[in-house]
Amino acid sequence: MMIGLGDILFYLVAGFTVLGAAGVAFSNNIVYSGFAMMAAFMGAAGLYVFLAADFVAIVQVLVYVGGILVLTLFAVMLTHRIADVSISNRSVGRLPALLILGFVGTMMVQAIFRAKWHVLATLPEPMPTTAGIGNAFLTDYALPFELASIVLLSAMLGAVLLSRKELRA
Amino acid sequence: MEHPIATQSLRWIIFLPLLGAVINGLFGRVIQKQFGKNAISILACAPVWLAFAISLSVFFQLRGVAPEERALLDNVWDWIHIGDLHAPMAFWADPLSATLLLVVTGVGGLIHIYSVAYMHDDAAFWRFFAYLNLFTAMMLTLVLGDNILVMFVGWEGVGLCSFALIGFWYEEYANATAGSKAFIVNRVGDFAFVVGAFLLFWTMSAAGHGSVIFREINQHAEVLSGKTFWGMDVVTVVTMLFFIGATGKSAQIPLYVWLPDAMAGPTPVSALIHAATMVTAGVYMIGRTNVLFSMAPTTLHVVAFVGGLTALFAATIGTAQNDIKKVLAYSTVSQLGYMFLGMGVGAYAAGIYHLVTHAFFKACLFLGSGSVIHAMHHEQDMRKMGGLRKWMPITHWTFLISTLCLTGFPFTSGFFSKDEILWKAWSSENGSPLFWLMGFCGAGLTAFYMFRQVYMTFYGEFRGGHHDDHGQGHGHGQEAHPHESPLLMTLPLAILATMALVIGLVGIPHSLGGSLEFEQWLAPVFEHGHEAVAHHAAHGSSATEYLLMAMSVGIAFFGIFVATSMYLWKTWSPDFFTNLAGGKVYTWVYNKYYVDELYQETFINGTLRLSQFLAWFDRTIVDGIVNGAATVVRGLSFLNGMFDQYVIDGIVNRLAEATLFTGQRFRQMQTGSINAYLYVVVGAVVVMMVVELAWAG
Amino acid sequence: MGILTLMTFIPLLGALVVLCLPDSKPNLIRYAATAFTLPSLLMGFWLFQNFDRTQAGFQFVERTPWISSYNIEYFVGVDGISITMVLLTALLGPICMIASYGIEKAVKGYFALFLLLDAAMFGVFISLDFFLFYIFWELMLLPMYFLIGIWGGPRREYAAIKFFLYTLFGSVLMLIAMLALYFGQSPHTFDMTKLAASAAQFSEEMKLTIWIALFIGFAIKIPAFPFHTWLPDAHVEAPTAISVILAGVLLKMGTYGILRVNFTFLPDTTAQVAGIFLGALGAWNIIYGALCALAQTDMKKLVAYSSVSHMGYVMLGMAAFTPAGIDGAVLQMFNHGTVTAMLFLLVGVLYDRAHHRNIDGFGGIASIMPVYTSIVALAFFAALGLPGLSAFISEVLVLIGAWKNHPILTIIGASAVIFTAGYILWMMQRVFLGKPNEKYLDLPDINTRELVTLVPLAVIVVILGVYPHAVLNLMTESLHQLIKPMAAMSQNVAQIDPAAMPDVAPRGETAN
Amino acid sequence: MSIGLPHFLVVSTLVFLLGLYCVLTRRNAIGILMGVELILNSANINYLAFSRYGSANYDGQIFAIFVIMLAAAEAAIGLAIVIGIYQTFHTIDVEATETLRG
Amino acid sequence: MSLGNLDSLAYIVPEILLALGVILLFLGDLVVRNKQRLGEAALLIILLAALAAAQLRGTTEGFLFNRMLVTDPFAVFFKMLFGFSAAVAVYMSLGSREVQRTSQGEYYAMLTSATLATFFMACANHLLMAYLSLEFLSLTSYVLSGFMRHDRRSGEAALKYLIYGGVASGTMIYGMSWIYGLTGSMDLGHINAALQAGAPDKLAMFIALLLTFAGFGYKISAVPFHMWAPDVYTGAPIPVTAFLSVASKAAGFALLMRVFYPGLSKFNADGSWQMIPGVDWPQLVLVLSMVTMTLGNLSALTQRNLKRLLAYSSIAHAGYMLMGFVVLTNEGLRAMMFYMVVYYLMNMGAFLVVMMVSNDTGREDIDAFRGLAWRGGTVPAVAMAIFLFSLTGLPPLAGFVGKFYLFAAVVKQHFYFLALVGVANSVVSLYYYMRIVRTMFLDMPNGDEAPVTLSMQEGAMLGLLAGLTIILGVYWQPIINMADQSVRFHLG
Repeated sequence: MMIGLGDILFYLVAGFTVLGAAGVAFSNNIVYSGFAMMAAFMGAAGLYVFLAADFVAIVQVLVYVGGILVLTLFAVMLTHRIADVSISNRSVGRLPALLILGFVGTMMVQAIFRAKWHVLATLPEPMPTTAGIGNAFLTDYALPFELASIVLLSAMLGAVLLSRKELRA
Repeated sequence: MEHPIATQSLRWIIFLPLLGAVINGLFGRVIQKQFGKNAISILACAPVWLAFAISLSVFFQLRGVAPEERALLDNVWDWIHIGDLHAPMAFWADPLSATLLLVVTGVGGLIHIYSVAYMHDDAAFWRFFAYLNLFTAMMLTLVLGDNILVMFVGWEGVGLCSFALIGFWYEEYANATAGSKAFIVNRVGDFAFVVGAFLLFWTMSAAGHGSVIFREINQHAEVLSGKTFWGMDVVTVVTMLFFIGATGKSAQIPLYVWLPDAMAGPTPVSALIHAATMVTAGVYMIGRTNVLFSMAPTTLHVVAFVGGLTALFAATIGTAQNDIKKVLAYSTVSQLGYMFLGMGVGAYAAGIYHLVTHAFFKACLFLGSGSVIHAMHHEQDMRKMGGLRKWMPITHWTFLISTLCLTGFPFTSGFFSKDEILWKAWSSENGSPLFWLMGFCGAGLTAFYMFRQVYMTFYGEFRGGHHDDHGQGHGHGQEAHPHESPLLMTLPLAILATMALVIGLVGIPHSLGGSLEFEQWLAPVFEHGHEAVAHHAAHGSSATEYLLMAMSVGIAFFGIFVATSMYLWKTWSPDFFTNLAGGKVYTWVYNKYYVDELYQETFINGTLRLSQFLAWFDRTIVDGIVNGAATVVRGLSFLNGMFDQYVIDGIVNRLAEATLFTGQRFRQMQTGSINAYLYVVVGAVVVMMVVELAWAG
Repeated sequence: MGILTLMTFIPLLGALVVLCLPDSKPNLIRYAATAFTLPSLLMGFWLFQNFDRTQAGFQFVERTPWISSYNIEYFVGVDGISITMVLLTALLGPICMIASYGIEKAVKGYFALFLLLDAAMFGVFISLDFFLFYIFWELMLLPMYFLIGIWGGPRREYAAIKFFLYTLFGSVLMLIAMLALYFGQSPHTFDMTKLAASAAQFSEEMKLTIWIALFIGFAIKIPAFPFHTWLPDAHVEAPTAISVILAGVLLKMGTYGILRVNFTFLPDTTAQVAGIFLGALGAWNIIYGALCALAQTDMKKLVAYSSVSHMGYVMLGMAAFTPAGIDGAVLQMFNHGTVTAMLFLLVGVLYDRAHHRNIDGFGGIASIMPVYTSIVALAFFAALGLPGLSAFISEVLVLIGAWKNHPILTIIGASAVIFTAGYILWMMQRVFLGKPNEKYLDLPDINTRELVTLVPLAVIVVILGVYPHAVLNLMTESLHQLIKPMAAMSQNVAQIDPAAMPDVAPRGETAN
Repeated sequence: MSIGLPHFLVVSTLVFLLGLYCVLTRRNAIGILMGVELILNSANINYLAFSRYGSANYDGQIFAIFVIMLAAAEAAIGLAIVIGIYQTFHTIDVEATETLRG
Repeated sequence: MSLGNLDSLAYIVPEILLALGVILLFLGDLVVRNKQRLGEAALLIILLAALAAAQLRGTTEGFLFNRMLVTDPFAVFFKMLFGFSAAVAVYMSLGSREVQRTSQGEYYAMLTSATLATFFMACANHLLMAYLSLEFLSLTSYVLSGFMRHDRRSGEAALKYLIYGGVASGTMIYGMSWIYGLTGSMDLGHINAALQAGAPDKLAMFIALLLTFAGFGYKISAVPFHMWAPDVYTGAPIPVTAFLSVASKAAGFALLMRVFYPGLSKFNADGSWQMIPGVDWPQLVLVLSMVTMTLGNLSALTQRNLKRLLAYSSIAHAGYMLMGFVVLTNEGLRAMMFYMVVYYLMNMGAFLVVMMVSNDTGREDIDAFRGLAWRGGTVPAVAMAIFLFSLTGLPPLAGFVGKFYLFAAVVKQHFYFLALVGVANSVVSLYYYMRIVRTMFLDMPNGDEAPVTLSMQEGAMLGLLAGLTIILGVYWQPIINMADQSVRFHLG
């Protein structure tokens, strides 16, 4: 494997992701936050590729970037005047949040390096996963898969219900 | 005494008056309405006289057996019997109680009869006799009680009746107060008495002879010797406590204050309860427990000293009183002091002897004063009397006879009994010249104030009609002067006066050629005690006895002389005394040395203040502390609510509530509260981590 | 179905029946409710006749599994300790019903709740399964809360919730202690006759903790200082009959509980550690209650504080560990039940007429209501321990009994005879004596219905004054059995504690 | 040091923390929802990383797919609520809504 | 026993029924005009599901759907509980004015969906199923609580619930990912085996547990994950509040118990549980339990809105139930399960009364209850008093028995301090429950309150719940037996 290049690529993608996330977190304009989130999602998709999860990466791009993000932006726009570009996304209590999260982060990172993770002795070769996943959905994960359909049905109808104008009795 | 004669007669002595009390108490009102006051009188007097008859039979029954077997026991039922605490409802008659029986029923019976006339106009006639009968029953219980607890029933019962009778005219608030005062002061004594009883019982119990029955206590009293309680001799402590109890009941220093106030009751009550019977209960109780007292010389000294002091002290107060009954009241206190003086020097028989003679002449005096008061339409101030001798000869003569007895005029009963005490005070092993001196001075004062009373009441000019500013509207008809009382009142007076004269004959001392029959009669009761006191052959000679006798007669005459010169001949002005030391002495004495005020300020107000403080303490502090938990909880909840309201909702509701859904700013969709909530969550999680780390180390 | 079960559940049945009666006929409800308390009274007589006085153990026992998986049983019975309380409850039931005829508001609810309360009270005294005991114990709270809260005086809400909170606080501690005891033994059991063995397995500290937890639960009910402050409030606000029940029966549950639970389960802790404490609390209660009573201006509050004082005797007597003391304590429970019931009924009579209870607001009532006053006098003199009346016997027994191990406490307690006389006489003087108050000249004297409630109690007060063994005989065997281990142990402690034991006798001579 | 599991975990931790930061500090509902999405993504990175390094099956990947799916559903509902509120109250008088406050 | 997909179908009949019901109701909404009928249909479906669940009692236990689900007495017990509580919620909805003003058809479908979610929560054996069912419940709950779109509070509640739930579930899956990373599996049995095999890193495990607990804690509204509850309970329609406070909470508990007991603790052959070294959750939950009940009760003290008050009370009750959770014994679990049954009865009852009063007066604050007993509402007032006393834990009501078992479990393991905190909280809780009772009985109506009427249906349900509350307070042997038999996890 191209060790050097892979590493650099990883750091790039990882940096992209974290920066995107930081953009979401720190931007004062919600529209900018939205776009930063797209960057984070894309970066995450890249990381998925690194983790040999090609199918998930694609789903990530499709669903997240294509769906959720658009939905979010729609919502932003719907609840604001379209013309109003600089929509506030003010923050409060940044310093305490940073301190608290800094502490949590320290702990977690410490734990990450200390913990004995369940790791395979040898890393399996990256393989296309789509077929395997499809197979799993129809065998081991058949029930969740079916259940998900009902969940989505309910969620969809619920969303419709909540967003449509109320019929006043 | 080990084997008392079983009998069933004693219970009737108590039961009959009790029955009278119950009938009059429950149905008196109806009977009085239906059958008139005469029916009530009969219902009330008959039981007492029947009881007197039984008492006589008891007396003669006892006379009929050998002295050492003179004891009757009437065991009615097992009253309390728990473990070794055995207090049967049992009655016990020995020469001592038989003597008291006769006094109580005899004098009591006379007073009952007297009261029929005296109380005739009172609407609550039935109630009066119910109380009076109940009192008689209780007094008899006290006298006959075979153990401490039964005696205590009588002890408290007479207190109750005293309370009820002092406050008989309760619509006058002062009378009610006097009744309560009597009861409460008595309770102070009772407190000491019961504590003494407990100590006695448990000390004996520890020695295997726990009992509250007098004869068993007497029998095993020796186990007490050498026992200590907190380093003090048990017998001394017990007897001291008993004596404190006695000072309450018998109005001795320091608990005498209730007796003068008790004169608020109807006069027959004063005669019966506060002169002849109840107040002597303390003396009787010492006589009953003489075995213990004899084992405690320290206590005896205290008893004698307190008795002597009271005799003197009360006599001084008596010289300055103007209320006809108050003078007699202080006189009673003083005479009771003599009795205690006698008891205290180990002359139990002398003390009891004086008790008996005093019962007659003091009852007679009170009834006489009642007769005067009756005639004067409830005027009690002697300054408004005078010259009554003319109109009330019988009252006058009987009063004078009793006064002579009381002053110790030679060969009256008072002379014998008082001189016996004074002699013993001087000569007995426990005695001392000091005791004698106190009694001696008291005798002079007694003679003075009694004759002062006689002169103010019966001699000189009548001072009543002139000032009508005090005169309460004479109910019916304008009488020019008081009249002699009816026969029902004068007859008891006459009988009592006669008795007062002749009763002395049973106690003529050896030195005067008598045989001290009374002392011999009581000897079986007191022999134990006398033995314990290491039987004293009088260590003074006959010569001394004669000398002392002469001196006491002398001082009595001196007192009479002073009184006569001041109040009859008017050669001396009483102002000499009233102005002594700029009048201060008189003011002090007149105001009874301010003892009442002192008690009011210290004990009574002190207690009231303490109680008020405690009530406040209870309301605020105790309730506060216990409710404090609740307050803390509510406070926490309040803080919690404040946190919610101001820190969390505040951020929100101010900004978000106003902004989230209002007007143009709705678009900003602020949700501050959620941040705050989430902050709390994450903060809490951090705390948990820290805690966990601390645990993990 | 045994007699005890019937006694307990007939009032409960009555509550249901009363609920079904029509609202429009209040008198029917009143009479029906009274009728449902009468069987218990009759059965009380029967029990009194047939109770075997020579036995220390439990009689009329009924035992059925209830929740078998937890070893909870329906286990009832009476011994000498509880029989007196059962009798007291049976006696006061009908009396309070009759005393409640004046209630006009929501009659049905009142009587139904009252019957429920009645049933619960019986239940507490007959239960021999700790769980069952606890259920009944708590069951009393609910009706009591409503009875005070709905039918009470102006501050009834405060009083009711205060009563409820205090009592619940105590009982939850008891619950924990109960569970600890339950698990102390294998097989786990709530059988009160077996829990002593369970307690014996704990460490000394644990035993003491359990003792205290149980004690607080009971002390609140007694009420012992400093948990007593609910009592004046509850009494002042409660309607007359409820005050009667409260003082007559409920307070006894505290001391009954201590005897039945603390004494039985933890004899050694009781004797070695808690005795002196209990006695001190009792003595303090006696004088504290009396002194507080002295300062009261409300007659009911005065009587309430007098209850605090009188219940102090019970504690002092229990702490004595002597036959006289313990007998006196339980007798005092009974006597206080009758005497204080009378007092509250009497205060109620006056309150019904004058609509206030301010001591200084009367005067000369004796002239206006003579019959009433004479009963008042009887009751109050009984309360101040006049010999010849019932309370004297118990108080004197308590004090005599307590002296042996706690002479100082006895002296303190006995000193209250003065204060007791003080507050009672002072009150009587202010209310009943003196010139009749113009305002109340036309107050009617006590009526027949009120007399019916009072006379039986008065008769009992007098009878027990002259023949206390009528009740004492019932209890002595059980009580002496109960204190036997403690009496032995307390002796040892007393020897160690110099203040607690007079040096009256050398050690060897100490008898019994 | 070659890229390994910890790298991914650290990245995910950072994203997680940034998501949390978002949640904590944002005063805008949509902003907070964005933070939630970041958290979900960080979790997904973890699942995939563990799936890659720790097991030979598709558990982690499938979990991630479900997370994405549910995130979408949640976003849909969340945004529907936001819009629904807006819509409902857009139409009625603003002052009237204030009195509804209980 | 471990079954494949098709063989498993026989064991999820209730779920299938519910799923079909959901679809049926969604479709029915399009064609049926009288929406009440849909409610009745939902009631029927849910009752059928509950009965079907009851039918599963005593049948074989084992893993279903390739270890995705598990069927065991524990699951069956909870399914029945969820079924019956959802049924009561639906029954309440039928009489609720609030619900009648909404799109009822979808409402009942959503409620049925939520019920379905709870059913899956009871039997999830895989972190994925746990997450999926939990999220399913959350999603439907968001919709349900935002259902009254004319009411601003309802929308606000839904939004808060959503955000809170999103954060909590996000945190949870992050924590779950660590568990997955530490054990290499998402199957509870395998996780357990892996944990027992080797001690995982304590810190990492702790963080994972903490983060995971956030999701469950939020569902059961344990402090500090409780803060949505008051707002959501206040804003949601009352039947939904009742459903959330009972079924949703119990589902959270079911999942919690499933994950933390057979998943994260060691089960010994003698029937006792043991903490796996390094997986130290009882300490954590012990503290949370105490804080939860204390804070819940303290906050409830000052509430004037009854739904809000009951929300805090339900938080406190979560604290009580957690007491049984921390002791790591079957007694504790049994006590929790028993408590959930009685909690279901009394809390449903309390909300039912609140709904009745709200229906007639349009208010939910405590003043709406003033003198309730004296203005026609004697029966609801008495029933409410019974429920409140039961919630306090006074005998002879079911709530006492429930608390009794909880305390018993705690005392048995010598957690005296916890028990003390628990009983102290009971006393505190008396105060605010009693405030309602006081208002209903001791205060007199002002005269301006609307009279409260009692319909047959409401009366019947009240009678049923109150009756059961009393009966279970006196004789609860069958229920405790059932709980006893149901403390049985299939461990493979």
